[in-house]
Amino acid sequence: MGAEVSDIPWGLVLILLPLMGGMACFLWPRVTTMLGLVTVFGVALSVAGLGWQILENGVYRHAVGGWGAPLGIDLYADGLSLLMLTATALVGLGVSVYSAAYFRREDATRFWPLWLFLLAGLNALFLSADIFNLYVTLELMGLAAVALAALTGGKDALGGAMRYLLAALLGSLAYLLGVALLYHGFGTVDITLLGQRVESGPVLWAALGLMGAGLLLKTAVFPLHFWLPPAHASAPAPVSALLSALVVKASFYILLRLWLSIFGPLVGEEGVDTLLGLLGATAVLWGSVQALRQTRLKLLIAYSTVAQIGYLFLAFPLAAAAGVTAWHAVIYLAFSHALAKAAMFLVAGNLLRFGGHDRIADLDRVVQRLPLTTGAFALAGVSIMGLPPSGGFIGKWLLLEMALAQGRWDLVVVMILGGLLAAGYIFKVLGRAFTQAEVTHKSRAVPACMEWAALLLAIGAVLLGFLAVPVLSVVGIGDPFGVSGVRP
Amino acid sequence: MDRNRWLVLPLILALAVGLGYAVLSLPERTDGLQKMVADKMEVSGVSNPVTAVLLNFRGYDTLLEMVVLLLALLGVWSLGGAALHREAAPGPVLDTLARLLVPVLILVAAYLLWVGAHAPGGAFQAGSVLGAAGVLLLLVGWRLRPGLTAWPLRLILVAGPGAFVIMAIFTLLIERQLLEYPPAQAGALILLLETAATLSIGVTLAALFLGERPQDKGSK
Amino acid sequence: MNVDIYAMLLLIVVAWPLLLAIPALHSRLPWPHHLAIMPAVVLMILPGEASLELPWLFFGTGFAIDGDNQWILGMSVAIWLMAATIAKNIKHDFATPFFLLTLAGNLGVILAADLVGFFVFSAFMGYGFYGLLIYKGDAEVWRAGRLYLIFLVLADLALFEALLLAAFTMQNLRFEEVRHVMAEGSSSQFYIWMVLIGFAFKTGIWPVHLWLSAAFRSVSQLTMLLLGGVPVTMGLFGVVRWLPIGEHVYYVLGTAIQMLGVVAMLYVVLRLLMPSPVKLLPAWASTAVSGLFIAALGTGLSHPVVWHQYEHLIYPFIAILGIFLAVFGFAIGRLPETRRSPALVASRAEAFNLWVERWIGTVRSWAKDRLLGFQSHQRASQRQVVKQYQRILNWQKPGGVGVGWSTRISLFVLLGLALAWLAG
Amino acid sequence: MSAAFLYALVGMGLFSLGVYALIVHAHLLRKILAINVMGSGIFLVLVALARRTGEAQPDAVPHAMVITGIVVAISATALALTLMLKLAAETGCAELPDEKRE
Amino acid sequence: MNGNTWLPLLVIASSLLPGLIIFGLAENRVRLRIALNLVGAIVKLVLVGWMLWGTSQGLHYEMRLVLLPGLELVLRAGPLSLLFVSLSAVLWLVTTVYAIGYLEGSPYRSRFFGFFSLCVTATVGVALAGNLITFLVFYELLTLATYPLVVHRGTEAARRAGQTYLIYTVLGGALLLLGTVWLYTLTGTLEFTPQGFLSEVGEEHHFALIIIFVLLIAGFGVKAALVPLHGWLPQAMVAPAPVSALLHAVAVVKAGAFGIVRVVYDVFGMEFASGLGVTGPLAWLAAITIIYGSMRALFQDDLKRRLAYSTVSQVSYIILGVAIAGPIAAIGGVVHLVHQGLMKITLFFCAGNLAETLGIHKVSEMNGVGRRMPWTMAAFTVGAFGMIGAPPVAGFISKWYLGLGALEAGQGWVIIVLAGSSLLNAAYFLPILHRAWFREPPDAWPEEHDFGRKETALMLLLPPVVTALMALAAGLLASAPFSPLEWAKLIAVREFYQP
Repeated sequence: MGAEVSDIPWGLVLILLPLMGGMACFLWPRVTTMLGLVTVFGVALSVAGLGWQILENGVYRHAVGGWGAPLGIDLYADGLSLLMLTATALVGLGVSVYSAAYFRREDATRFWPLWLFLLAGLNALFLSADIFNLYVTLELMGLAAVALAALTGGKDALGGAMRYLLAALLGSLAYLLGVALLYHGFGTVDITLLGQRVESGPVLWAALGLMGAGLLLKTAVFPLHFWLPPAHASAPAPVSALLSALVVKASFYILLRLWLSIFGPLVGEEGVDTLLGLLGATAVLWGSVQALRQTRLKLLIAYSTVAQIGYLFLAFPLAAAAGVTAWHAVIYLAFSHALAKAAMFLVAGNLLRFGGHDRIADLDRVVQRLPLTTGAFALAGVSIMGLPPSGGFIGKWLLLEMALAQGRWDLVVVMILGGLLAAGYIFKVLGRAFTQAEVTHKSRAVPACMEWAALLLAIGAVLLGFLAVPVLSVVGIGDPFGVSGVRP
Repeated sequence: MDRNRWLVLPLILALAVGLGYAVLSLPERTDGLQKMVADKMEVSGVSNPVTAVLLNFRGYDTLLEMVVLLLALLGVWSLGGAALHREAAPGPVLDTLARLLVPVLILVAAYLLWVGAHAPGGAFQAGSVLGAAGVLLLLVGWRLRPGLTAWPLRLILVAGPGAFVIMAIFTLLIERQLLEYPPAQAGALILLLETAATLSIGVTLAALFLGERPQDKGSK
Repeated sequence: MNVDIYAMLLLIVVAWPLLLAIPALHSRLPWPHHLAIMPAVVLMILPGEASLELPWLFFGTGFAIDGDNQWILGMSVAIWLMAATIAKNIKHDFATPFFLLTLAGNLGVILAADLVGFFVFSAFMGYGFYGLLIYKGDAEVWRAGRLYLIFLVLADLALFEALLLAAFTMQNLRFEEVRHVMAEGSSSQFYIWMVLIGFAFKTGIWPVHLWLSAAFRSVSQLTMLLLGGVPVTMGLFGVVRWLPIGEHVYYVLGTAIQMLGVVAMLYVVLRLLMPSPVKLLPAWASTAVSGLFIAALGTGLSHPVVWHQYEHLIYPFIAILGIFLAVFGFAIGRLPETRRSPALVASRAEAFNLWVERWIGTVRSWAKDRLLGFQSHQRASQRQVVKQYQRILNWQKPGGVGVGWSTRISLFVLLGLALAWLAG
Repeated sequence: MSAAFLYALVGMGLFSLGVYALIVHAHLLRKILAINVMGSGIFLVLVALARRTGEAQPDAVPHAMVITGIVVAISATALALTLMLKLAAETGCAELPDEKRE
Repeated sequence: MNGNTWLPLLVIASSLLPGLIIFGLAENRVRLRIALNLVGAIVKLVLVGWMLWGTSQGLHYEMRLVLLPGLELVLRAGPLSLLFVSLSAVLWLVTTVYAIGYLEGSPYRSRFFGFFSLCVTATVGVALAGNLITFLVFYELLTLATYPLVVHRGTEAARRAGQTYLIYTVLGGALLLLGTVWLYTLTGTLEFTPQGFLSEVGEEHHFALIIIFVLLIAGFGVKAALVPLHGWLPQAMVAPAPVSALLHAVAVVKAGAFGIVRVVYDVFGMEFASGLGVTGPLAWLAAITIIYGSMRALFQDDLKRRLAYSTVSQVSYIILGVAIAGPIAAIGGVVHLVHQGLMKITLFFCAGNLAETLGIHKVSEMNGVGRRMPWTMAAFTVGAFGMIGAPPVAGFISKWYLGLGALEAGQGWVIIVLAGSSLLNAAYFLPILHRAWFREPPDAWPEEHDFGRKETALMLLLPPVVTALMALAAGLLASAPFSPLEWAKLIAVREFYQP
């Protein structure tokens, strides 16, 4: 039996199961919540199965249709993919449990199929090793995300979703043109093969420009972050959690993969990576300052996402000299941010449900009544601020260490300032938790599972701080950072 | 706005020039994957290379793409539709035209589907034609009978991606490889998939045109 | 065994009144004041010398009784017995703990075998005495008390410095050794000055006699008695114990101190020429006596030989002086109220006190002004900065509204171009 | 320069034109059309350059990609149009909220 | 010899677990909460006692948890750690008793005691930290755990004070993090080692090391309220009395001072730090703080604010002792860590009692209060004399060693600073005592609560009396075995004389 379990192609289950689940939800709307939950649990189990396989046998590769690259499409999972899949599964689980209580019947029938397709898109994206296939998954994910963002209806949500859709389309079209150029230039769309075949030249530069800009737009890097706050702030809370925690990370993942395997080794000295670092630094500062200025909680969290994404890009200028450690830091930051940010948006959802608004200045009436929720926000905040011993701390520690070792004082200052500003906006909210005020308006009860979902995700973000050694050793499977880890 | 236009123009020109430069720097002559496609044509089960790529070599893309289409419909439905169509009675010309064209279109679709195996054509083309027929019908005011809008409609919409997924699982169980058709049955299986896909695509396009979700019997 | 019990008695002499100082205890006992002195009386009656080492107390200290401090002990016991009798008659229950504290301190000072013990118990005595000094408070007494307290703190500081210096120079702080070692030490002059200043403050030696005269003007019989008997004698006793007299010739220093003593006596003579209130007589007496004593000390420092001739007389001298001053003070204190108002002196002392107070007040308000003014100025400038910053930020409104879509796509294109260009 | 490159250049031109239109037009329908023009440009590039095999048969893979791309574009356009209509119904104006200020 | 690896963790868990459970308790489960608190505090005391005994038997308690390759969380029980741990454990018990009495019937007690326990957990963690990163972890936890306590009252003033507190501490934390990481990039280790671990670092990095020193000291200096980083402390006085007591006597302020001790002794090493020339400026800074704090205290009418400025001044004694660079001064500094804790907590307890029983918050309202509450004021008097440095209270011992150490190190100016500070201390404490004991009490107190025959509730009265007695004992029995002074001597020996 054990042998059979290990033979199951878990990677494929990861894609097919949510697809089937989504279609099932579409066909049987009456039991949609149950179908959705079962599917998501199944996906989580499959990630565990895949993880086990990868730990046992190393890198997972599957030639779809038996053709193999370059003719066919390869699925590929190394430590990096596994980590992203794990993050997806964990956040997905939390959000799903939350959503089961959050959405009422009518909304549930709309939410679940879209979310399961989004999950399928994410899983497919993290498993793909083919840049055209990545485009398709990107669109799958993008359309699902837009539809989810528009779920609440109303002016704000629709406007936000529209903006999001246009940005997403612009980004993916730019990416697609880059794919076209790369294919016609080097005759393949498989990442590994491309990595072997590419050579520097106008085609590569143009492709980098197009794909880079497209993915940066989708990742919402400053100054291309404009679509993110309205979209994330006006979506329903679980959707915001998914968008901030996972969707943005997915396009970053593609960018990272492309950089590591295709572009990184070939581009000129200290050009692109400096630019990316600069964008990241600006994003950190700008996003944090904007977050600090917000008067509504969800916008604050959304701008915090802008800032936290900035951190991911600080690794690019450092990677040339520091190699693998820089990417470790990035991966760790992305992972812990996914958990923490999901928790934060869920918290915002709880507060919204309880108090009917998310104006920070009036939160004091709400926060005290939901201690678990407040605790979740605080714990998630610990990770966002990068305070020890959270996952965010490990990431920031690694980044800081490298920046100091390389004498990059500019980045050091940015990171420290970013942390301080983060503390500013986190405590802007938490400070309300202790003001004594009467509850003057009617409030709606918040189901326990909604509170616990947020809390568990936040605890996860903090616990990550203790798991750095195993997690980073898993990430190293398949040597995803080997190619451009150190510039020759 | 106008002021912006002049600022943007040089930027766009630079973009166009850059892209053009990149295109011109491509090699004059290259095979791409054509050789490889040609080599594998015998085992693909079809003789039209595009169909072979779409449904066999890169069938996984097509699977996801069917899902994208379904997803778009889901998105549109979840928005609740805009309901801007006026339910005016069509003129007699349109009515007659529709009566004449729809059967023709369905026939054309069937032909395209069949011919796709060895010549340009295939599920997408056929589906589009089918969709056009649906649009025409919708324009003349034809609606599904309420009894058909719930389960049956959904089943047809899901048929395309569903067939793909089932095929994927089936091949996985048989060949231990996703979407690896047994060479002998490849042609038949592909045709089966294409038929389901055509149906789904046609109906989905029509449904997208309609915009709103057809009223179920049960819900209001 | 016997010796041990005798040595333990040393500890009991000091610890017993301390224990009794707890209100819950002494309020339940009859004659608590007298009871507290009993062990000391016993110690007086039993002849012999003894010492007790207490290594766990502070940095290790001890008590000892020998021929020298027996004199002083005798005098103190006598004075305190008198005081106890007076105190029994006046009902001020909250003065009792202070009485007992001062008593314990006094006995501790006398019996202490080293500098640390002396210092510690003199603190007990000093602060306890403050309570006795002002327990029957009116504004005048408080002013005297305040002066006393200031001088006390200063005195303790000076002595602490001396103590540190001693401890730095030597391991063991026993009196007999201090005298030799400190005389040899390089910083002996500084040490001597510190000791002198410290005890001058404590004792009210001219020119820092202010608190003494202020205190004598206005207090009860009990205090009048103790004022003469306790602080002054203990100060003189301390000076003798602490100073390395008779070891070395400190000619300049000694002469200067001699002069000081002489001037003090002259000053008293001058004051007595002016119309002086009767009530202040004990104060002038003690100032004069301490002046004399200081002059003698100066002589001892400058001419050790002379000192050695009179050394054995010094303790009996202090003892007699103490008794005399106590009795004198007590007697004057019993004089009728009418003969007590010394208009001239009082107005002067008051003027001086007022001057001190006003000066402190001025400094205080100046500091307040400066500090607060500075702060408010700072706040205003901070606000300015914040405003400017907000203005800068306002180019994008929260929620992403403000900069058009077109600008953003342009940025997007620009970014793509930049990436491609940088890559090339 | 072969015909393939000519078409590809036209494709690139279309793409750039689409970007331009996306920037300068405020109306959402125009923006959606601009996106479609961009997509068409890309498809043109893909198909045109597939002709460089020099045989009778062009490269089939880009063709397949284009078909996939078209389906995706249709889906996205459908969603975008519905969104636009909903937004217009909600706000009375088929433009993005921030665009109206300019 | 190795002792039980888990013991340090258990010491931490003994307050963490009750804290977490208390968070979950309903507001009205008073008995259970009290039981949990007391059991936790007593268990911790027992465990610490066990550890003390074991260490004196030569056992070595250490626990490690790998955080990143080369970066470990280490809990270790060394002499310095034990000194601070014992202080925390003892004072926690006392403060818990006090807090139970103080907060009787007030709202949000679960939250209060939960964070209170967390606060102690963090303090014990700080004490047991075996390397800089562990220290940092618990130091930040302390920031987070204390914030809710500062703003506990929920008033506008409390919120503002909390904000100020956060701004200062978070900034400090950032500097600390920066310094730590930088140090790590230079040395590759952060393990606390007697006499430091920097001697291997090359000459070319010495300038960087100086900056790191400044960063670390600034980071810790915020909590230790070194001028000019002290601004948060007086404001934080809006917190309830047990919090102020704990904040000022043990947890926050001491954690900062303890951090500076660690940096100077176990990171840089005394010798190396003097070689860099950084201890001199540190000593000056401490001296300025001592004088400045006392000067400000002089002008405060609010009792707790006066005490707060007094803390600003007194904590720098510790830093001064460390910075003087001599074994005897080191003894003075380290022992003051304990002594100041005992004395200051007494003072704050008393201030709390006055406020709780009679509604007295200001010095000017304290006339004659000694007659109304003799026990409280007796304890207060002991504390105040300790602060002045008058014998026989513990403060005298600290001052003695500081002064002696300064003489030994040839830095006579320190004596002047000490003298000035004592003078100022006397100037702001003695008037209080005078008022309390000798002035006539007013006809009515601002807000009197009736406690029957007793002067106040027993739970409020016992803690200050106990701590005052401890402060007295620490002074009187300074040379007895296991006294704080003896421990401090042990630590100094380890720092200065071991090869």
